Amino acid sequence: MSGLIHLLNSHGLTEDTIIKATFYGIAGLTVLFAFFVVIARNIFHSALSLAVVLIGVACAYLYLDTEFLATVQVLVYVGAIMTLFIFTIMLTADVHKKMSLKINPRVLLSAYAAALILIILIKIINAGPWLPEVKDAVPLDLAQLGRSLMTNYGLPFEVISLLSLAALVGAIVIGKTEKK
Amino acid sequence: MIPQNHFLILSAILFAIGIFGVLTRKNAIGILMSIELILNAANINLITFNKFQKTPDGLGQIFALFVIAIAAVSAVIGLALVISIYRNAKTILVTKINLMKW
Amino acid sequence: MSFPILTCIVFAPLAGSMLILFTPKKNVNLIKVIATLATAAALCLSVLLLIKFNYSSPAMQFEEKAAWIPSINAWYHLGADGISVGLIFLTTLLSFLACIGSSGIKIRQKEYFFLYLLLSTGMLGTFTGLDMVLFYMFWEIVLVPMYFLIGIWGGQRKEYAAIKFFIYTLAGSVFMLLGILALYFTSTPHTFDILELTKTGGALTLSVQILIFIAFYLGFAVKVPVFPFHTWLPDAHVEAPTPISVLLAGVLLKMGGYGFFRISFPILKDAAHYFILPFAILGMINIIYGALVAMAQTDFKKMVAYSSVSHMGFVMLGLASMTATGFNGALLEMFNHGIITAGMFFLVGVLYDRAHTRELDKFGGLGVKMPVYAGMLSVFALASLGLPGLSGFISEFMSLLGTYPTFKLITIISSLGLIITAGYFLYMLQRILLGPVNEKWSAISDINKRELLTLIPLLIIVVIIGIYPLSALKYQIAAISALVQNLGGIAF
Amino acid sequence: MVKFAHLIPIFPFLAFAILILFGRKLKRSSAIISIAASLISLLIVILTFHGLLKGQGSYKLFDWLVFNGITLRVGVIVDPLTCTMLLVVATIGSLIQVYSIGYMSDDPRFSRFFAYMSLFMASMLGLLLADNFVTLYMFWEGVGLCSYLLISFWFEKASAAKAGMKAFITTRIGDAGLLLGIFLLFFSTHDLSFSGLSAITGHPALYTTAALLIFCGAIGKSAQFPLHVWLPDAMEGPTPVSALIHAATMVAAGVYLVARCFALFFTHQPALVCVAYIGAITAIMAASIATVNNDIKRVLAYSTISQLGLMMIGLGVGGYSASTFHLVTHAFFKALLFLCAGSIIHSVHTQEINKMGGIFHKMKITGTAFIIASLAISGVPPFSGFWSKDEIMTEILRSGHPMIFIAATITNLLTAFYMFRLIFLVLFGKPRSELHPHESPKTMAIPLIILSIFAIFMGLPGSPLMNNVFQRFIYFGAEHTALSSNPDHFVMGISVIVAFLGIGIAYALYMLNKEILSKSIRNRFTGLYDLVYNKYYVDELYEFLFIRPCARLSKAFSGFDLKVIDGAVNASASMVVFLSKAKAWIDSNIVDGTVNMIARAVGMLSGELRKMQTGYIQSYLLTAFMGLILILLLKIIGG
Repeated sequence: MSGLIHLLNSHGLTEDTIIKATFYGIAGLTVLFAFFVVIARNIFHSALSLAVVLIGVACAYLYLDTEFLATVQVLVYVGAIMTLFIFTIMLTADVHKKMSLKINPRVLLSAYAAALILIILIKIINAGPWLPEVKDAVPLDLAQLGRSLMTNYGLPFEVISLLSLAALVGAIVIGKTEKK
Repeated sequence: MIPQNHFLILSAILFAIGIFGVLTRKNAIGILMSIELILNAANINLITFNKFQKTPDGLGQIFALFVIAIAAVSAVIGLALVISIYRNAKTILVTKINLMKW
Repeated sequence: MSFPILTCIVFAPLAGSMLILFTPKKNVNLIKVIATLATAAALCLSVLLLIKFNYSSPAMQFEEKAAWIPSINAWYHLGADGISVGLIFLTTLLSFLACIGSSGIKIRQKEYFFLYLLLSTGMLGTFTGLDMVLFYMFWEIVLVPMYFLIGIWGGQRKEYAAIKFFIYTLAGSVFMLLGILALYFTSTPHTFDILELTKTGGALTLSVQILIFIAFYLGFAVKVPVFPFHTWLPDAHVEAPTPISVLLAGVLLKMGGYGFFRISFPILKDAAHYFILPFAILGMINIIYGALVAMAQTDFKKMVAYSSVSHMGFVMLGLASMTATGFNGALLEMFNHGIITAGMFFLVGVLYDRAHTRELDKFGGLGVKMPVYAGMLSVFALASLGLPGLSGFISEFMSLLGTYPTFKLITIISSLGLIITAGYFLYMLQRILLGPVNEKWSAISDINKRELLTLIPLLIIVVIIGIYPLSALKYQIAAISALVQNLGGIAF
Repeated sequence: MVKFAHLIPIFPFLAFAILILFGRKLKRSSAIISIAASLISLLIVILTFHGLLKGQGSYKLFDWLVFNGITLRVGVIVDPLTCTMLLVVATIGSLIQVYSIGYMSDDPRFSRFFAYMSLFMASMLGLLLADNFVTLYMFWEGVGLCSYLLISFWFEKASAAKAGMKAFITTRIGDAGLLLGIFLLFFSTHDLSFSGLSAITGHPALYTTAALLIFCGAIGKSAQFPLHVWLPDAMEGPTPVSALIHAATMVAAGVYLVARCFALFFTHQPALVCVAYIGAITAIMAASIATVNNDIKRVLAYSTISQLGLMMIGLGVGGYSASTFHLVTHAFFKALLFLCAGSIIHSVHTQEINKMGGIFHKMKITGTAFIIASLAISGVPPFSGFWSKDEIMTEILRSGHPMIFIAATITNLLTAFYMFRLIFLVLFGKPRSELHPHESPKTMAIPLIILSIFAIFMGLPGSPLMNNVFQRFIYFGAEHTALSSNPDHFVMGISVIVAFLGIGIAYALYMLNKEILSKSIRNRFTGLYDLVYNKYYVDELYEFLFIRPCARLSKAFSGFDLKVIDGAVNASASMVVFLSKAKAWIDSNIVDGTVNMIARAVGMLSGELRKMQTGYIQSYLLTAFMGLILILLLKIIGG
């Protein structure tokens, strides 16, 4: 990584601008592919683009100094959930049928609604006098995270495990084909 | 460094796209995917606040972890449902599934 | 009272209905026997009640009180006094006679008699209940079986009539519930008991009283059918099977009037005084409007239904007079009208069973073919048009006499109503009995034993009260004079 | 012996009950039961009459109605007026029932007829005995009911049914007035008995209206001017019914009522004057119509109305005993007239006098009875009618009402005229159509004979020959001492002249020229005068002065009577029917309409709402989301 940085510095790019550039690039990519998830005519393509978006988000986590979460994201989301999605797509939708996305009034209305939400959120974000940013936030190391997970937040942890067990059993029951 | 607002804007965009996806996708799986998008947008928010604001012992991260877990669970159940619908109704296009309509 | 006579009267029919539930649907006669026995038991007990009732004291007698819902201070409180004893006897008598009359029911007898007995329990409970919650409960109990009885065993438009009846009365009773709650919360020790409320009722300010009075008025007015709310009556009557319309006209209409006597007037004294003019005017409209519309009817049963609207107008008039004579007249009119209209509806039923039509113009000259029926019909028709010597005249005379000093013009117009009533009843008699014999009915059979059995007791009562009215009046004079003193009305 | 007076109405009532319940089986013997019952009550009446002479009076029976403080004790009133009326009603009632055995012999509902007759006797006797307004009103309507039942006795005939209803409703209108009068009286005096009437003092206007209202009841019942339309139609009923009810007893009940409340009327002069004038109008009008009418029973009906008018005049001018005397005599000879008419109709089976003629020599008894009765009613001296009419005329003269005196004289003249017109057209002259009159059976003949004896000698008790014992027996206020002085020869003279003048004119018109056979009287009436004119130049002035205006007047009156009043009654009936139809329409459309309209509105509204449920999940989400946006926007704008 440091070699690469030196290479870039030589071109007059300070480390800071490089990080910024890469972030904006990745953010742009994620947004582009997010669009693609939504408007792709072939469900399979949108699944793949979702994978790309997830990876993009993982990179964003890196920028926010939460490597553990980035790895978890990649492992759980991209690995597990995306494979699930692709399995279901394979099982259900016949991939080759092109799905027409016709512009009917409802689509327009929802687009307008989404845009409106975006504007409102952005307005709130920019307007909001956020609390003073903590510049030198010490990145939380993993051990401390694990310790707090086990101690203060033990209960939610247990609940989550229980929930996923229930989900597991439920999925099997739903998915099971009745014996005729 | 990248200011906090940019991250929030990114999550807002993702969120909006997710909403649009949920509202317009005809395919049930499409909707589930858009839901994943929305959840990720939420996660970004959590993490940005975790980093920029003073959060006691990484609460944001823990919360994000839980969100991912929940997302996984919901995806599992959702997809199981989609499969059973497909088996019965031979289609997963939301517009066709209106058995519950009065 | 050692022997809880009122509870037995009220719950005898209910016991009968439970028994019927256990009897198999097949043997219909057993069902009929049980039903008749249950209503007969109630009748004998009510006769016993009449005998043991000492009519000199205006106080409540045969009181029975037991804790029911202590948390909201609602008691199981039954009682009978001068006002309700006559109506209790009327209910048991009509239930018994209509039970005999309903042996003509062909389909689903088990449900019919179960609902029938439930209905008569509800009616008896309303007249004896002295606790608002109990009163309201019985008031609602009456609604459900009546809805089914009209809805299932009715005529062509039975569903429309049943629904209309149900919604009309329910809407009214909703306002009544508001009134009851209002009374509950304004009374200091938060009580539902009517007797206490009568004592403390006067303390409320006039405006509060007026509001509560209007709430109760809406509930009772629907039942009495006062002018704007009466449109359910003709439909319900026309579609109901004969024995049910006998009960409907004979007893259900009286529950509204009884409500005024028991709740609205004694508890909300100032409001009552405030509203006597609208009462009188509504009474007058009822009489004239009912009589005129009755004249235009071609359907026999609808005509009798509208005549009930007109006769109940006299009850409203009597209530508006605020005098002992007026009140006595109104209460006696309720009793008499119950007896006479029950007879009229039985007679309509007899004709309908034979001719399967109620169109008055289709009949003619039946006097020759059915002499006994002709005699009965003319006596009951004359009784209801108020011929002196029969019971109808006495109560109408007293209501008019009572109202005369306070509302001269209204009484004069209402007594014109007497002429129109005479007009349309005679016109009915002429269309059915007199004139050339309509050959379509040449083979019509006269009234048979069973139908006669249902009519004879009514006839006897009509004649007795007509000739010697004190026999019925003596029960209610003490209670009415107490009510008038309580209201501060004119004593004469 | 007065104590049994209350039993009088009970016996006929028992007979009624027996006949109604077992009528079918009894068949012929039902007549015997009802006649026996009326004879027993006649016996009791005689006993009470005897008791009354010995000075016993009315007495109370039992409490009947209680008005919280005011208990109405029902009782029986026994005084000269009631006893005479009881005697009249009982005797005539029994005789007519004997008569109707023959008359109704071939009627299928023989026992039902006698049942109604005894019910009528019971209520009429009850009416006379009632000592307070409420019981009087009860029997009053009972009598009205019986007249309804008996008029429409042959109810197969639609006209009889209509006439019965008309009678009941018209009398009922009068009764409504009576009822209001009773209210007014009760409201001011808190006492309903008759004895209380004389004690009434104070606010005269109120009591005058009460008196007029009560008189309104009398107008209805005695078929006086405005409410007389029902009596001629009431002739649809069998003739004994007309004789008993519509001639002798029931119609006299109105006069009895006014006499009974005479104390109230006497102290309030305006009411009395009104009674007199209404009586006068009725008398003149009815008499003039009678002269033109061609139906024997309707002529007698109109003559009854005019005689009742005369009685009302008698009461109106204060002649209490005179009018009651005329009431008694009139009851007898009018019943006799009707019975004769009945037996004539029974034998020739038609009521049209133009078709009759020359019946006298075939029906000797009926004929003579008819002549005696006509002489009595026309006021020919020895007969009862003369004395009672003479009394009334003296009273009118004494009370100083010239107009009424002229009206009464004209009425008497017309009465004599139309009665003898009847005699000449029916009994004498040539038979105008092939009819074979035969004398009626004995059961019908004997009552005729008895009644004619009454008609002859009933006048004497009131005449000066027996120094007015009747007037001394029935009097109001101070005993009429003035009466015993010499009878008023002037009045007697006038009434005799008038009677013979009437007979003469009738004789001139109907007996002398033989050709007036085929055409009906009315259109030939004018033609007849040209004929007579040629013979009697002397008549010209007379005819011009009296006959033509009288003919025109009577035609106008009968026209008026038929079109205007009947028209008004029918118009009001159809207006009421129209009104009630409109009301029924309003009722079903407006009041019912609003209810159904609300139901339809709710149904329609829900139809629209239903479209919202498209079934796509996304559209629900979309709407939910739009809601979210809305809230956010509000939050932001709201700041």
